[in-house]
Amino acid sequence: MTDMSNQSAASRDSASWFLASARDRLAGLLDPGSFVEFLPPSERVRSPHLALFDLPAAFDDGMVVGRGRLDGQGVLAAAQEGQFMGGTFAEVSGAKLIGLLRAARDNPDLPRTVLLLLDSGGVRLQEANAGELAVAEVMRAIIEARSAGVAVIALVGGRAGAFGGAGLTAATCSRIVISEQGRLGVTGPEVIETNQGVEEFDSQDKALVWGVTGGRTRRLIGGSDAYALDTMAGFREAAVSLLGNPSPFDLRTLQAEQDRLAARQQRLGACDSPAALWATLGVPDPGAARDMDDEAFAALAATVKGTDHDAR
Amino acid sequence: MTLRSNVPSRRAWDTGQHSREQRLAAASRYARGKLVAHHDATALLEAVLRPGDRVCLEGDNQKQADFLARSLAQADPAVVRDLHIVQSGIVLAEHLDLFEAGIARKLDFSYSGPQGGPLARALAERKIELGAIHTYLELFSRYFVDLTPHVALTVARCADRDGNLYMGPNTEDSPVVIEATAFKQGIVIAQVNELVDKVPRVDVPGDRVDFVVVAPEAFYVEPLFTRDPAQVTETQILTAMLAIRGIYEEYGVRRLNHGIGFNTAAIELLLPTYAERRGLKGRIATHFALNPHPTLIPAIETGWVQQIHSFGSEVGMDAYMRARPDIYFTGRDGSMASNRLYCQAAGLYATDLFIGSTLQIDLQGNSSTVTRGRIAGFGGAPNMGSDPHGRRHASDPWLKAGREAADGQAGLARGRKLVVQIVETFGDKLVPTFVEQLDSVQLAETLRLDLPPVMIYGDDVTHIVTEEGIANLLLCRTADEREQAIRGVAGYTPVGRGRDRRAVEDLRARGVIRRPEDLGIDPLDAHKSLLAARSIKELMHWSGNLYDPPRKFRNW
Amino acid sequence: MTLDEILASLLPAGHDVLVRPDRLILGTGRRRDGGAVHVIGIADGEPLGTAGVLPLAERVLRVIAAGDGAPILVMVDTRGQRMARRDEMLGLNEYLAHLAKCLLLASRHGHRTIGLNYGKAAAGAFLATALATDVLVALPGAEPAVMDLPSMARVTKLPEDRLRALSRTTPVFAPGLASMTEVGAVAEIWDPQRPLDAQFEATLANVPDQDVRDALGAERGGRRLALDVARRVAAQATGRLHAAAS
Amino acid sequence: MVTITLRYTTRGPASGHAPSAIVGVVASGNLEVLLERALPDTVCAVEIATPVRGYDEVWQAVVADFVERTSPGGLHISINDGGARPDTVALRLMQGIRMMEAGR
Repeated sequence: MTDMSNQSAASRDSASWFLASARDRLAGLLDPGSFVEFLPPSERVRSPHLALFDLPAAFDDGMVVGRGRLDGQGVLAAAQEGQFMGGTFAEVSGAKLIGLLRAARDNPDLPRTVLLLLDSGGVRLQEANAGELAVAEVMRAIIEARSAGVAVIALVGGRAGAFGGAGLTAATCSRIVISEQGRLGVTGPEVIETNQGVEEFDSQDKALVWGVTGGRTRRLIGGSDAYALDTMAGFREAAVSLLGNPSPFDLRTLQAEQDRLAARQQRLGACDSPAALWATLGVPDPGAARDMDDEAFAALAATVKGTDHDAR
Repeated sequence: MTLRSNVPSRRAWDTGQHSREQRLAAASRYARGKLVAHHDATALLEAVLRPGDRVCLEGDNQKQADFLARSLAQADPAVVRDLHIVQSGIVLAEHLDLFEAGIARKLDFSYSGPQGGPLARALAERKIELGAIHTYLELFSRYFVDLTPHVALTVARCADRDGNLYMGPNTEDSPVVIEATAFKQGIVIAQVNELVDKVPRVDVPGDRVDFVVVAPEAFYVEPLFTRDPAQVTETQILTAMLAIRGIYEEYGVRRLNHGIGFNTAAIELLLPTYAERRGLKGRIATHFALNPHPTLIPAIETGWVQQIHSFGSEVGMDAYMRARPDIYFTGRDGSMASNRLYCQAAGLYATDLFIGSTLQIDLQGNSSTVTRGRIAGFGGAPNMGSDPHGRRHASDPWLKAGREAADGQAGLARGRKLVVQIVETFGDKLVPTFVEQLDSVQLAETLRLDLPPVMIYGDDVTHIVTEEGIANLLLCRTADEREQAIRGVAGYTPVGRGRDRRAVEDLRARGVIRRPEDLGIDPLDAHKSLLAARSIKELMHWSGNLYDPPRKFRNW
Repeated sequence: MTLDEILASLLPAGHDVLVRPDRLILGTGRRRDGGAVHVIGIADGEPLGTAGVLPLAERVLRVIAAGDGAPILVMVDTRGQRMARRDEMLGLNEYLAHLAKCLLLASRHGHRTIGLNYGKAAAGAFLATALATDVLVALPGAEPAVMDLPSMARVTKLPEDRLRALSRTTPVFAPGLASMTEVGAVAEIWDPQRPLDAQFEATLANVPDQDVRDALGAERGGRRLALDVARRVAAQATGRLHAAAS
Repeated sequence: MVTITLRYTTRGPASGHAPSAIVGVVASGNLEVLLERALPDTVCAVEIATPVRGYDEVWQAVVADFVERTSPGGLHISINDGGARPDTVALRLMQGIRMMEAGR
């Protein structure tokens, strides 16, 4: 939200990822001063559709794309601004990401890592068709890039989470980093409540919302590959740990994913609550595990079988 | 006719006692000892209530006798009618249903919070005959003068068979309500979560309780004082910095009360950071009359706070308070003990500063939380936020404020309580906080109220803090100066833009108005990283996981 | 057209495609030249949840493993992903993405993939199935949509009439087949009056080897910016690379 | 949407050397401010796009105070507003100036 250049490196490192803006996250994640933006705000590539709805446009359409360095290594990066229109996929925001992924796919000289800082409720309704299609194009571009040897790493920990198309996009990536605050899913709790009733999902019950979609549950079921502290340094460390040697996108990987998703369905399909699910996974005291600090949880997650896999 | 002395009057002196006996007799078929089954609750109420009775249906700021409220709302309006409700909080929809159904007719209350909108509508439709909107202390006082309840419906965590009640941290209004009712031959009925052999602590002795109903569900408590640090804005942080630097530090305020808004939550979260860096620990904010605000946990844990007495409790704070008896008042059983009457009196007489937010401030400094179509009531803020003329003990901040107000005039030395309004110049949806006339004036006319509901009268207000700066009204010498001082911190609201720029600059030169830069504060430093905790979970971790936040705040 | 009619017209040489009790479509058919066509899909508007994904994805993986190179037809009539707390808790996003990835992998293994939208198609289930194919075709009467107008009115807090008026001129957001075609999602609409097998063969003969949907959208005028924006980003990405290298 | 364009003559150029900066986010109650060093040294132009009608005078007052305080000569300032309060607008403008001073 604000310029972080005035702050010391230490306070920048410890700033909350959850509360930060897309630009703050890029600044905090990447090596200082290394980020170069493509189609920056000064080019004013905005959505032409929002004005029809009397909504303000943003100079970047809520998608910041560019290149920089992470731990000295070149990376391409895209960050969604969850506060602008819920970080949604739309014609322009989607196309910016697609352009970045296709560039990575087509140019072996470009960095072989793409970081996706997801923070999105899914498709922008005011541009629903363009947005939905953009997600389909993004998913295909991710697969094409992965097939060309590019590692695509999703980072989830923003206020909008990663729902709808963003949830599918995350799971199309080579690797997923998530923090406790991060939420990952398809249909948002409010929509489930509206359509299926409050008995099915009470969206006001945040403990339930996070139990169902939040970072800790995702990490425990193997829905993410790394667990980050909710700080710039935390996400940086987690992303660095995933750099290099991505698993290939091939039949073996997908067969392994099929096996792991089938096993999950079999083992956890009957669980009715997050606590039951955690208990089935072997977490001795789900309530305590939910409330423990991040370091303790990361250690606990390491003891749960199936959280680490090469099947995505 | 001549008055003859020394002849005993022949009138009956115990009609109240008779009435009570009749009511108890009518109710006896539903009771085994003091116990009444929950499915007989409505019948019990129909048996003990008489048309026109004054009834207190707690109805507090936080805890609610919700089962008894539902039971009363189901009563037959032909039997139970025209009740006069005398309770502090109109919080549940059922409270208003009573008037809709004709079960109740007249109302005297303090606070309406969530029912502020429906209450205003009911008043406009003349469905409620309004006595007055009180402060807590006023209403409690009138329980002993002219609004003594005939029947009190109270709520406790548990009871024993003798009717001894344990309320735990949520004692709140109950002792005063019950004492007024029981000692004037009224009937006291308690809903409890469970029946036990021995209560952990006797908050209300059983001989003041006539009936006990074990409710089918635990009573409702509103988590009214939980503020998520993640929601605190940079502007609120700025106003908090101004208040700490320009008022707490300036006057050396140690004994105080905070309102429930985000601005004061920001102050609480800045004590261990911003205020610590200014070396103020031990010199400010040590003793509070305050509910157990979760946002104060970091300041408590870092040794800032020495003692807190509370009006009520807060959901999830039980275990934490139990573990910090040096800070909170606790019973022999270890659980925290609150009391709204005592704490209101403490906040009125024993603190040097009240600071709180409001929705509207006019050119005289009068403030109100009434906005178009909503009557939120007062609660306790007008008690905290007033200069008690009955105060007779001195303290440095009180004397300093008094000196500023006296302007070197000869006369008896006298102090002033610091009464601070901390606001942002605009509220939600660009609604200006500063106005030429309070909405409550219009509302009072529409509803034909005897007087417009004013939260804090301008002559009690000593300072107004906004993101534009601090206006010290103690230093204003004329009505015109006062108006310009208020305009001078009213930002870009129409009131603010209507300032006399020259006059405002003069006031600033005299220190009546102080801008952030006058206090060495750069607004760009007002950053969220200054908050000692930035989420509810961090508050929980500060507490060593003793604080157990309500589910609706657990975003993890 | 009913599903049976579609299948009869599409695979006149014979097929064993069945709709299972869970409304999943699975089977194989014969093309005119005797070659196989693998068919998967969802029928009767059934929502797609974690349980539904697994058999479909498994079938696609088996087809890839068998290596016959035969095309895969993905037939969809689904009102969207299953909206349930349990499916979300299990990580429905991974399941849906997995199915999409299986289809995209099949393409890379030389199986031409054709999506056929013959009923409803919405949201995450759409992305997991028909939108993950090489070419998406539709039959008249298909109802692809992200969200219907009444729901959209609720979420955007705009009057439904206003949205309806806007939908006439703004294909980027208007629900329906015409809009989805204009933005480039649907490559073509088959003619139900003519035999579908011939149209299927024609579609198979023209499967593009890359994603052309943004180009289609630009050409048809329903999505004027996407292609250009993507190209500009790519150009700056590579341009700056060269500048940095020099 | 309404557009408001304001133009000022300033005492001198804005300090610093950053060619451009962006601060804030378009969100409810918030705004983004794009500052570009693109005009003659004593000219400042501010262009505002906002969905909130009827606040022209407030915008003029906020921006005039800002220009008076900071002398942002040479800057072309573009604002996408999400219904921000004036104090938020003033804060973002000041943040933008600081970024223009700090940047390369």
